[in-house]
Amino acid sequence: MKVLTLLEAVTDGLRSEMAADQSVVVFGQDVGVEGGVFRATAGLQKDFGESRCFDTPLVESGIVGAAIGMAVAGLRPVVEIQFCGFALSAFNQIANHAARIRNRTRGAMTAPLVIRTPYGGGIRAPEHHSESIEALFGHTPGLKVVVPSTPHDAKGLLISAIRDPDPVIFLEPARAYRAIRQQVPEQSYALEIGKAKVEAPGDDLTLVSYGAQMIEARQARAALAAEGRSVELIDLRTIYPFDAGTVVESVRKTGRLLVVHEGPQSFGVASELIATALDKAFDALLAPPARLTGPDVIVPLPRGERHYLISAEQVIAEARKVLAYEP
Amino acid sequence: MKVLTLLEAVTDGLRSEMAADQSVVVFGQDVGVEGGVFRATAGLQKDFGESRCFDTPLVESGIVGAAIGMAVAGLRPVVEIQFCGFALSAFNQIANHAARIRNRTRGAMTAPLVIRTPYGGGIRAPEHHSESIEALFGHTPGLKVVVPSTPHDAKGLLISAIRDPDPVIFLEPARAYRAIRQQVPEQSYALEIGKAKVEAPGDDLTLVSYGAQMIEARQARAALAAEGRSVELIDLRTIYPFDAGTVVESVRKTGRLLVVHEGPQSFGVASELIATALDKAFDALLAPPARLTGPDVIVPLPRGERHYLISAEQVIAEARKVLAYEP
Amino acid sequence: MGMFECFDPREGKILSLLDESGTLHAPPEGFPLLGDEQALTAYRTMVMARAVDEWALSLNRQGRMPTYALNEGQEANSTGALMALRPDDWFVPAFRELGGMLLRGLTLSQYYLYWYGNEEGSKLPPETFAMMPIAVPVGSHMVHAVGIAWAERYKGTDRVTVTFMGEGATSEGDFHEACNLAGVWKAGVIFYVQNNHWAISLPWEKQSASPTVAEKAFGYGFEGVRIDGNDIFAVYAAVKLAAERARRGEGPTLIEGLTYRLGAHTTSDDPSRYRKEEDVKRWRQRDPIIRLERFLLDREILTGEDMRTIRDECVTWARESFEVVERTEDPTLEDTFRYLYRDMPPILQEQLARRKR
Amino acid sequence: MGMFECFDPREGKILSLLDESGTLHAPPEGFPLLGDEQALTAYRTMVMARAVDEWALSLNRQGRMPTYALNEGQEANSTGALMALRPDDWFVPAFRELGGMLLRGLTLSQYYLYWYGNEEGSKLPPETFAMMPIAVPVGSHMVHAVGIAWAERYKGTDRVTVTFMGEGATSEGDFHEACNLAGVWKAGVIFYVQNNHWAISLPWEKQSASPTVAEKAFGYGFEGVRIDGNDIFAVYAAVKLAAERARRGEGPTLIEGLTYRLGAHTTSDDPSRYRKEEDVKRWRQRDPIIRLERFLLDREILTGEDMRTIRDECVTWARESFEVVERTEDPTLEDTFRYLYRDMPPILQEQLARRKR
Ligand SMILES: Cc1ncc(C[n+]2csc(CCOP(=O)(O)OP(=O)(O)O)c2C)c(N)n1
Ligand SMILES: Cc1ncc(C[n+]2csc(CCOP(=O)(O)OP(=O)(O)O)c2C)c(N)n1
Ligand SMILES: [Mg+2]
Ligand SMILES: [Mg+2]
Repeated sequence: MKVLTLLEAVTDGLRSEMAADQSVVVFGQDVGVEGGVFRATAGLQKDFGESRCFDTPLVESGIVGAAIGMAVAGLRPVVEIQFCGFALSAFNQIANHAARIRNRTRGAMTAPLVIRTPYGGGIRAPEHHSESIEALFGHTPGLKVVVPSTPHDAKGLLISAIRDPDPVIFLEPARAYRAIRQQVPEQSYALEIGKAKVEAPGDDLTLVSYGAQMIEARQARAALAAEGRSVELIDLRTIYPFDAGTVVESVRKTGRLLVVHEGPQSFGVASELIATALDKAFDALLAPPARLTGPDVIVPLPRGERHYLISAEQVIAEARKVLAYEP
Repeated sequence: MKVLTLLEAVTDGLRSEMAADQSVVVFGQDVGVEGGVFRATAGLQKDFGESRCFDTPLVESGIVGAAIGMAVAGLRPVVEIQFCGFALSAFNQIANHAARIRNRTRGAMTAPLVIRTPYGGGIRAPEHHSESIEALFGHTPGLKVVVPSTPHDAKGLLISAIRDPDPVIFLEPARAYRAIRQQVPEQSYALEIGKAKVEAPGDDLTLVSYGAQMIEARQARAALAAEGRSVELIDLRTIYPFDAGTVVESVRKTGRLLVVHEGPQSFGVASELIATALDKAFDALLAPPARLTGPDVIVPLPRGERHYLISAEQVIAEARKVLAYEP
Repeated sequence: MGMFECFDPREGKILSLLDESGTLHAPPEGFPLLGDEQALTAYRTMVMARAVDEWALSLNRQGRMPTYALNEGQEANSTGALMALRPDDWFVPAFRELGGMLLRGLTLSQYYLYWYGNEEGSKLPPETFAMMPIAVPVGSHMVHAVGIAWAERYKGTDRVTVTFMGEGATSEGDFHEACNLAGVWKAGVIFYVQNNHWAISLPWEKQSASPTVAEKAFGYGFEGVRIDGNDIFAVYAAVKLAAERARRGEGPTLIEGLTYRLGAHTTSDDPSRYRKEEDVKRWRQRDPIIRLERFLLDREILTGEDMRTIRDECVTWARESFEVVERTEDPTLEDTFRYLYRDMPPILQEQLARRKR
Repeated sequence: MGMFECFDPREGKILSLLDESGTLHAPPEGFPLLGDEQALTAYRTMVMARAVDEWALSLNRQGRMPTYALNEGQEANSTGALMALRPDDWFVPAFRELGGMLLRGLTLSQYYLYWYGNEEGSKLPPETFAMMPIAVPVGSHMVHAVGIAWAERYKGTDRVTVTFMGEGATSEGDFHEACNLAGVWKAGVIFYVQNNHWAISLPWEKQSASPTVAEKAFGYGFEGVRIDGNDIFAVYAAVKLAAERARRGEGPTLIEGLTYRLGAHTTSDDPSRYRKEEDVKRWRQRDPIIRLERFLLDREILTGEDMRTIRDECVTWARESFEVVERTEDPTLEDTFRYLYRDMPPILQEQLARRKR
C-alpha cells in the first residue's frame, strides 16, 4: 500500500499497464517532456521512452483519430485531452468512428482506446476548463464513460479502461486531483466498469453522485447522520453503461432518491437515473425523486463560479426536502 | 393558402425571410446551384443571387465558424449541414462558440445564426444519414433546438428561428420531408419557439412526441380512440427550451405519460421529460411515466432499420400498458 | 525529397505515361513499369469494376438497390495503386475504390451487400484484408491511416499504408491534421487524392484556391505529385515509388490523381443540374479502360474477342453476386444490439429483451 | 501575388528592418515606415504591456490573480499590426495581443478583469472596439475572422480583418478550414501567426514538419511572408501592405512573425521542465522593446530620463487599474443566468428561482 492523490493514482495506473503491456502507448499534448499540464504522465517518457509516451501537435481530432488507427492495428492507445471542453473538436472522431468501428465492421475491428481528460469546475480556471460533459458521451452509443472519485478507484478503473476491448472516455475530476489522499495497493488491480459503489449504507434516502461532487455528498451524508437521518450514498462511477441495478435496489429500499452532479440539468445524468428508477421502482417511491444539478448555463469564470458549484449545504437542504416529503 | 410538403414549406420559409431581410444569407454544401441534396434551397440562388445563397467547400466546422463571424458582424446566416451526423465535426464551433458568445461577452455580442439539418431514420440511407442527436444539442447551454413535424410548423418555426436573436439548431425530419402535405399560408408568419402544441385533446393518457415520430403517434392515437381510449397528443416542437408547462399540465390531467422518440434512450429527451413531469406532477401520477425510444444503439443500415424504428403498433402496445397500469 | 523532382506540381508538371491513344511513353529513369501480365490483371479488374457499377445502377433504377456511389471513369486510380502495394500493406479507402477492393479479394457479393444496406458488407477481418471499411464522413478517415502507419512502425513491420480521398475531402480539417501528423511522425503513409473535379455539385476550382491539390503537401514538409489518374501506368509508378520511400522510413507522399467522375455523384444525384454534358464527353475520351484496351490490342496481349469474353464474364459475375445478396438473411434484432460492445452490458440486454416482447 | 515576392519564405527570406542594435535599415521600395510619432506610440504601448504583465505575474504570486498568460517578448507583433490598421478594422485576437488591445482603447482594468475571472472583462461592444473577445479554444477563432471579413464585403464596407494565432494553432483543423475558405472567398483577412517557437512545452520543430508557417499559405492560393516579429517596423510594414491588399479586394495574406515567448506559457507553467535558459537568454538580446529604445535614443526622440518616466507611469497605471478590479463587484447569481439568451426562457427562470431559495 502507498498513500496517493487521485492524480498520482492515475499516473500509477498508467505506469502499471505500460509495464505490463507493450501495446499500451500514451500520447497527447505536453504529456511527454512536460509530463502533462496536471502532471498526470510525469516521468512516463523518461521511464518508458519516447515511443511509449510522446507529445503531439495541437490536434485534438487528430489525436483521437490516430489513436483509432493504432487501436485497429492492435495497440492500446491512451490519449490525453488537456481539458474535456477541448474534446469537442474530436467529437466527430469519438462518436462517428471510435464508438462505431466495432458495429460498423460487425466485430471484425475494434477501437480499444482510452481518452483521459479532466472535467468539472472549482479550479479557478479560464473558460472551457471547467465543463462537465459526461452526458454527451453517455448519450453516444458505443462508448463507455467512467468517472472515478477516489485514488483507489482511479487506478483500478483506469487499468480496466485500458484493458477494455472497447473505447472508454475516462473523465478525471480536476477538483479532486489533489483533494483526497488514500491508501492504494502497490500492485496492479482492475475494478469492473459498469458497477456503481454503495459507499455507505442507509435506509431513509438514496443519494447518488460521482466524481468531485462526491466530496460534498459525503459531507452531506455525515451531517444528515448527525441529525439521525440514514442516507445510502452511491458513487455511480460509470456513466455508461450505468449500474441501474444498484441504484434501483437502493431506491426500492429507501423509497427516496436524490441525484447530485455538476453538469447541466436538462438531458443530464440525474434525469436519466430518475427516469430509470421510475421504470423499476415506481411502486416503492415515497417521494418524487429529486435532482440537484448544475443549471442549464455555462460554467461561470472564477469570480462567479460559486453560483454554479453545489455546496454540501445545498445537498443537505435538498436531501431534507426529499426526506420531509409526505406521500 | 397553398398545399406544401414539409420540404417545400422549409424552402418557402427561407424564401420569405430572404425577401424580407437583406441580412439573411443562406450557404452550405451544394445549396446553391444544386439547390441542396434534398432540394430545400432549390431556386434560392437563382432568385436572390450568389451573394445571398451560395455553395461552400466541404467544411462543416468552417461553415458554422464563418456563420458565427457573419452573425457577430450583423448578418443572419442560415447554414445547411447535409445530415446531422456531419454536424459533429462542427460541434466545437456550435457548443464552444455559437452557444457561448453572448454569455462570454455579457451580451455585447450575439450569434443569431440558424443551422438547418435533416435528422432521423427511415430513409434507407447509408451510415451517418439517420441519426437523432437532438439531446446532444439540448444538453448544450446557449442553444435553442427546434423540430417541426408539419409543413405549417416548419415554415412558421423556421421564420422564428431566423429572427431569433440566439443560435437555433433547426432539425428537419428527413422521413417527413415529403410524407405530409398541408395547407400553408402564402404570407410570412412566426410560431413561438419554446411552445409545445396540444395537437389533440384527451383525458386518459398524455402522449408526447415530435418530428417524424409524430406520424406514428397520430396513428396510435386514432387506433386507441377506436378502442375508446382518449389520448392527449402533444407535439413538443422545441427540444430546448422545452415547454414543461404544457406537458405537466396535461399529465396533471391524465395522470399517465408516454414519451415516444427515435433517438437513443439514455440521457435522451424522454428521460428529461419524465424527470420534469415527476418534479411537478408526482402526486397526480396514476402510472409510471413510460419511455418508448430508440435503444442505445447505432442506427442500423437499411436492411436492419426496421429493428430500430418505432411503429404505430409499438406505440399502441406501450400506450395500452401505461393505460392498464393499476396504482 | 527529390523523388518526384522532375514533376513539381508548382511548375504545372503532371506524370503521365499512357496517353489517350494507348501509346506508352518511356518513363523517367528509375520509374517502374507495369508488366504485360499485370496490365492484364489491371484490365480485368477495371472492367469488372465497371460492370459492377453498371449493374448496380440498373438495380437501383429497378428499386432493388438503395443509394449507390459509382466509380465510373476513376477505376485506374485504386486499381493501379493496389497493384503497386503488397497484400499486407494497409488500405484505407474512401468510397470510390472498387478496383482496389477487388484486388484485395473482397467478394463482389460482400461489396454489394454493403451498398444493399447490410453491415455484414463491412465485416473485414484485418488479417484477411488489411483494409478499413468505407468511411462515410468525408475526410475523417485519413487520420486513421496515419495512426495505422505509426502503429506498424512501432510494431517493427515494414507495412505501409495508403489512404484514398476525393479532392473535396482535402478541405476538411481532419485532412490537415492527418497530413501534419504524418509529416511530424514521418509516417509511412501515402495520401492518394482522387481529384475527380467534383464534390457532388462543387467543382474543384471552388473547393480550394490552390492551383493543385498536390502542392498542399509541401506545407506539411513532404512531397506532392500530380499524375494522370486515368493512366494505370502512371498510377502504378507513382504509388510504387511512394511506397518504397515509405518503406524506407522516409515518410509520407501525397499523390493527386487527375481523374473525372463520369457518372452522377450517387444514384440519388442528377448532375445535369450543375454540369455540362460537353465536359463529361471530353473526359469520356480519356476513359482509363478504353486507353488500356488500345494498349493491350496494340501489344496483341488481348484480342477484341478476348475483351468481349472478359466483359461478359464480369457482367455474369456481377449479376450472380447480387442474387447471392438478395438471398442473404437480413440482420436480426439481436445483430442490432450485439456489436456495440464486445460484451453486451445489462442495459442493452434489457432494451433488447423489451424489444423482443 | 507578388507583393512579398522578394521575401518568399520558401527561399528562407525574412523581412526585417530594425536590427538588434536598433539600426533601421532602408526598406524595399514601396514598404511603409513608422514615423517618429508612431514609433513613440508603439514604444509607450509596448512598455505598458510589459508593465501590465510584470504586475500580473507578481499579483499571481501573491495569490491575487488566477492563471494569467504573458506577452513578454512578443509585444511588437500586435502593437505594430494594430498601428497599421484603421480603428474600424476588425481585430480577432488569440490571447497574447495585449499591445493591440491597448491600442484599441481597452481599459487596463477591463483587461485585468478578464484574467481575474469576470466575464465583464470580455464585454466588448463591436461598435466601440471592433474586436472579438479572447478565444480560449486554440485555433478555433480564425474562421470567425473569415466570416467577419465576408460579412463586411457583403455589407459593402472596406473594413478588413486581422486575426492572431500562435504557431501551435496552425496545426488545428480549423486553421485549415479558415485558410481554405479565405482563399476561396478572397476574404479581406490577415492571418497573423505569432511564431513564438513554443506551444506550452512543444517546440515549433515538432509542431509541423514544414520549414516555415508562412509557406503553408501557398497551399490555399494566397501569399505568406516571414518577418521579424520583434521588429516593430517590419510588423508595421507587412501588415500595412497586407491590409491595403485586402482592402483592394485582393484577398488574404498570412504573416508569420518570428518571435519568442520569453516567459512561462502561463503563470501555472514551469518552462524549466522543457527548455534551456540559454535559448531564452539568446532571445532576450532580441527583445523588441530594447531594440526600439536604442532606436529612439539614437534618433534623440526620447532620453533615458523620458523612458524611466514612461515606465514609472505605466507601472502606476497598472497598479491603479488592478485596484479598480479588486473593488469591482463579482458577478451575481442572476448574471450567471441572464446572458444565455436575450430573453431568459421559463426553464432558466425556474432554475434561477430555485437557486435563490
Ligand atoms: C463530413 C461529410 N460532409 C458531407 C457529406 C456528404 N457527401 C458525401 S460525398 C460528398 C462529396 C465528396 O467529394 P469528394 O471528396 O471530392 O469525393 P467524390 O464524391 O468526388 O469521390 C459529400 C459532400 C459526407 N458524407 N460527409
Ligand atoms: C483546443 C485547445 N487545445 C488545448 C488548449 C490548451 N492550450 C492553451 S494555449 C496552448 C498552446 C498554444 O500554442 P500556440 O498556438 O503556439 O500559442 P502560444 O501559447 O505559443 O501563444 C495549449 C495547448 C486550448 N486552450 N485549446
Ligand atoms: Mg471529388
Ligand atoms: Mg506558440
